[in-house]
Formats: sequence, structure tokens, C-alpha cells
Amino acid sequence: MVITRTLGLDIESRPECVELLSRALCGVCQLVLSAAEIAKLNLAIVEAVNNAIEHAYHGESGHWVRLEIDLAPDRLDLRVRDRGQPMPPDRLDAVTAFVPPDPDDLNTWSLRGRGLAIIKACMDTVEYEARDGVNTLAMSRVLTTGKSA
Amino acid sequence: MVITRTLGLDIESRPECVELLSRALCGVCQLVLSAAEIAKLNLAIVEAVNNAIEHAYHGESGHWVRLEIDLAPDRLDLRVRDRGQPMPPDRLDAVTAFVPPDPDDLNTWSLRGRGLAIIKACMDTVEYEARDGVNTLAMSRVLTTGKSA
Amino acid sequence: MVLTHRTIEGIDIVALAGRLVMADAPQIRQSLLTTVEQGNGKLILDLAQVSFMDSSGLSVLVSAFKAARAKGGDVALLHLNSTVRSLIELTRLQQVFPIFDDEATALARLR
Amino acid sequence: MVLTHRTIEGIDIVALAGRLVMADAPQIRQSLLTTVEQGNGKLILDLAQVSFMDSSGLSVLVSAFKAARAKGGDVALLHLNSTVRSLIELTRLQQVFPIFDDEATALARLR
Ligand SMILES: Nc1ncnc2c1ncn2[C@@H]1O[C@H](COP(=O)(O)OP(=O)(O)O)[C@@H](O)[C@H]1O
Ligand SMILES: Nc1ncnc2c1ncn2[C@@H]1O[C@H](COP(=O)(O)OP(=O)(O)O)[C@@H](O)[C@H]1O
Repeated sequence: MVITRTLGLDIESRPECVELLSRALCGVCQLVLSAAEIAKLNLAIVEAVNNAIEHAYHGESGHWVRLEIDLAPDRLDLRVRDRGQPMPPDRLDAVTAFVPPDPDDLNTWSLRGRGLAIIKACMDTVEYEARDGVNTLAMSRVLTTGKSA
Repeated sequence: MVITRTLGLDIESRPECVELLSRALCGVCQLVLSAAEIAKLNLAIVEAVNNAIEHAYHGESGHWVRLEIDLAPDRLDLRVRDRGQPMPPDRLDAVTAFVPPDPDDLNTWSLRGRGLAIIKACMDTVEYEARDGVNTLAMSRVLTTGKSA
Repeated sequence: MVLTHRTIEGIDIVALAGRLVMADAPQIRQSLLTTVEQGNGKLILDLAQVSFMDSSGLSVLVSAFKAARAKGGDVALLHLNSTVRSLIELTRLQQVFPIFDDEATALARLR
Repeated sequence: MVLTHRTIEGIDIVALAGRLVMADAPQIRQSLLTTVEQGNGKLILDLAQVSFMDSSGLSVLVSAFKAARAKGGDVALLHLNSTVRSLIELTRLQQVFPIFDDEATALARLR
């Protein structure tokens, strides 16, 4: 029976709550992924949820952040949703590869701007949509060999 | 900073989806409980979610089942919610201790009726409330020594 | 849930692997009842690889037990791991299920 | 996140333990900047016990690095476990951070 199973997880937009999502995600992913694969996926989701809290809600707590996990035999679809300020269009497409800073020029050592690039590096596809007041960062990962559902 | 963190998890009322909740719960509980403690908690939650699917929704898929986890430094509060047919009042109070069946009388070997008793045995407190169309089985567990958040 | 079946001297030995829970219970129950019906009603259930079991899983064991007894046979449980053992003890069924740690003894009991 | 601080020959050695993530970043950043400010700007960060790090944690490392360099000092990273190493390599910072597997070598570098 090839059926997708979906789990929705929600937290309040508070940095301390991200860990709960992260732990729950890892627990679910153990069904289908190796430890190294889980680590990558987990990193991507933590970055996405951090962004929702920090940018969509400007760090304000008490708002809705949701992770949805669709588990199918051959793929994993993950969506991070918020109802805050949407990301500017084309922001995601503008993400470029990591450039190492110049050790001798401290100005090239940026303190931020790595989140979206990390997400793109860890997932197979990444798409963003703002619709009806809900913003969704949709990510997917193809499941190949090894552990299966 | 002593603050409760809450994670909400929802699935569709389908037996195959219970595993996702169960895995997510175990992932979160690893923050504060030993493996043996997690096993007990997990069993209670699986029974509670099974009951929501089987009794509140009469085994019908497509309905809303939600688990909420409140993680505080000294306690864990868990709520399983549904919007189906409520449990009869006093049903929970009527739960009695397990009586071993008579090996020589097959009629005493009951096929069911162990779920609520298992839940009660695995949790410190268990309460049920049907209000505004939402039914909630609220369970709690005091956290003592060992792993802490 | 994976089910492996073999027969030794007319005794059915079924090994279960994976989660024995509500989602799998109907199918496993049916399969065990068929085994009891087609065999001699002497059944060993090897639960070593059962990673998790809920009360629906317990109900499957009880079903098999009743069917076997009704046929004049019996069910023996083999290799309870800590998860399965906890549930069986919690529900006090360890007092009535024949439980064994090695197959030879279980076979001797059912022979 | 737990932070342990000691000083050897004017070099600050700070061991971090736990998750270095957005929730903890402001506090850890402040603490490291204070260490750099009050010391010689020579800092070894022992990351062996960091169980998970996100880009906010990375930002803390960069902050400390910039502060130390601005003071004529340097930051050395010690004992990267696989989680931390993956993130640092993914973001290509392994090309610029001084990274060491033993404390003596890290101390020699900063001395
Ligand atoms: N979920 C989001 N909602 C709104 N804006 C976002 C979101 N995620 C990212 N952004 C915007 O994209 C920018 C780049 O994000 P990112 O690469 O994660 O780096 P950082 O978070 O460190 O700025 C952010 O500064 C913000 O303006
Ligand atoms: N969540 C629920 N919603 C409605 N009724 C319930 C619920 N949980 C239990 N019940 C009622 O209580 C009875 C006993 O439940 P339980 O002890 O779990 O055993 P079983 O599920 O095997 O019948 C059920 O048969 C049902 O009538």
C-alpha cells in the first residue's frame, strides 16, 4: 500500500521551541534515513524555522510556526509555514554559493546570510510561496537506498 | 528561565499515521526521559491515539487527531484531542486493575478493553474532557531525577 | 510487520518482526488464525523481533491463543524482548501465557 | 549550552557544550566577546561537546573571530566533531578558520 503519511507539528515562534521540532523531526526521520542524512535535513529545518521566527515574525514570540512532514516511500516533503511578513519575491533565487571570506579582510567575514544557502545545500528542492496570509517554504528530499518506510 | 515549551502534533485518523506521532514523541522525550520511561509514555500515547481513531471516529480516516506535549522542567503534560464522538462520562473512572484470565475458561480471555487501563498504569494522572466539540484526554507525568531539559 | 512461518513436527512456528500495532493487527490476526485452522492448533510465536506492541497486538496474541485452545492445542510465546515483556507483565498475561526463552523447550511443551 | 573558561599563558580556552543555536547565540556571543575584550584576544574554542550548531552558532564563532582579529589576536577552533565539521565545511569556513585536533598545537599557534 503506497500511501503518504503526514505529520503536522506546530510551535510558538520562540527560539527555545525550535529544539522540540528538531527532536520530533529526527525521531520521525529515523524511519527512513541514516544518521548523517537526518543531520542534514535537521539542519535545513532548523534554519527554515529560525528564519520564520526571526524574519517573518521579527523575533516576536507567540506566533504560529508549523512544520509538515509528508512521508512517502520514495520521498520526504517538508513544509515550514508561518503567517508573518513574507520573504521578498526572488530572495530565494538570489541565493548564491558560499564564498570563503578573506582571512585578511574582516569586512568579508559576514555574520549572517547563510541560512537559505544551507537549506538549499541540504535539500533536493526548495520553493517558497506566500498565499492567503500563509507563507510556505517547501522542501523535498528524494529517498533512495538504505532504510525504507 | 523556567518556561514551558509546547509542541503540537497532528495526524489524520488513520492507523498507519500513529507511528509518526509515536516517533516524534520519542524524539522529544529523549530530552528528559530514559529509554524505559519513554517506552511507557509512548505506549500510553499510542493507546490514547488508537482510541481516538477507533472509538471517537469509529475507525474512519480523514479526521483530526492531535497530540500536544508541554515540556516543563519538572513535568510533562500530554493531551490527545479529537473532534469525534466523546467517551461516555465515567468511562475512565470505571477502569479497573488488570485481572489475569482463567487459563481454563476461554471466555475470560478478553480481546479488548485494556487500552484505558494501560494508559492509567503508565501515567501519573489521566483526565478526560469533552468540551465545545473537542475531546481531550489529558495525561501528565512528573519528571524527577536523571535527564533534565 | 513481517511474518515468517515454518513447521517442525506438526508445530507451527511463526516469527513476527516489526511493530505489532493497530495498523497491522487485522492482517496478522487473520494470518495467525489461518495458520491455526490449517495446522494442528499448536503454535509458537517468536516475538524476538517485535519492536513495539500495543493492546491491539496483545489482542492478536489472545485471538491466536483462543483459537488454538478451542482446537485442543496451545500457543507458546518465545523470546520476549523487554518491550513486549513489559506490556505482557503490565496486563498480567504472563501468568497465563506459556512463555519460553528457547525454542526447544517451547517445542517440548507443545509436542 | 554550558560554557567553561580557563586561561593558559594568557590564552583563553573556552569549551562549549550543548546546542549552539539561535536560542543560545546572543548569550554565548556576549560571553565570548567579553572574554576577548578582557583578555589578550587569543582564544581557543573547544567545540568537542557541541551537539548541534546552526548558522546562528556559526555567526557567534565569526563574531569572536572578528573581535579577536581586531585586537591583533586570533581564534582557533579545537576538536570539531562531525556535526560541527559538516556545517563549517558546508559553509566553506574551514578554509579560513584555524582548526586543530589537539590543544597543544592550538596553543602553539596562538602563543
Ligand atoms: N521565512 C522568512 N520570512 C521572511 N524573510 C525571510 C525568511 N527567510 C529568509 N528571509 C529573508 O532572507 C534573508 C536571508 O536569509 P538567510 O539566508 O537565512 O540569512 P539570515 O537569516 O542570516 O539573514 C533574511 O535576512 C530575510 O530578509
Ligand atoms: N477516545 C475515546 N473516545 C470515545 N470512546 C472511547 C475513547 N477511548 C475509550 N473509549 C471507550 O472506552 C472503551 C474502553 O477503551 P479501552 O480500555 O481503550 O479498550 P478498547 O479500546 O480495547 O475497547 C472503548 O471500547 C470505548 O467505548
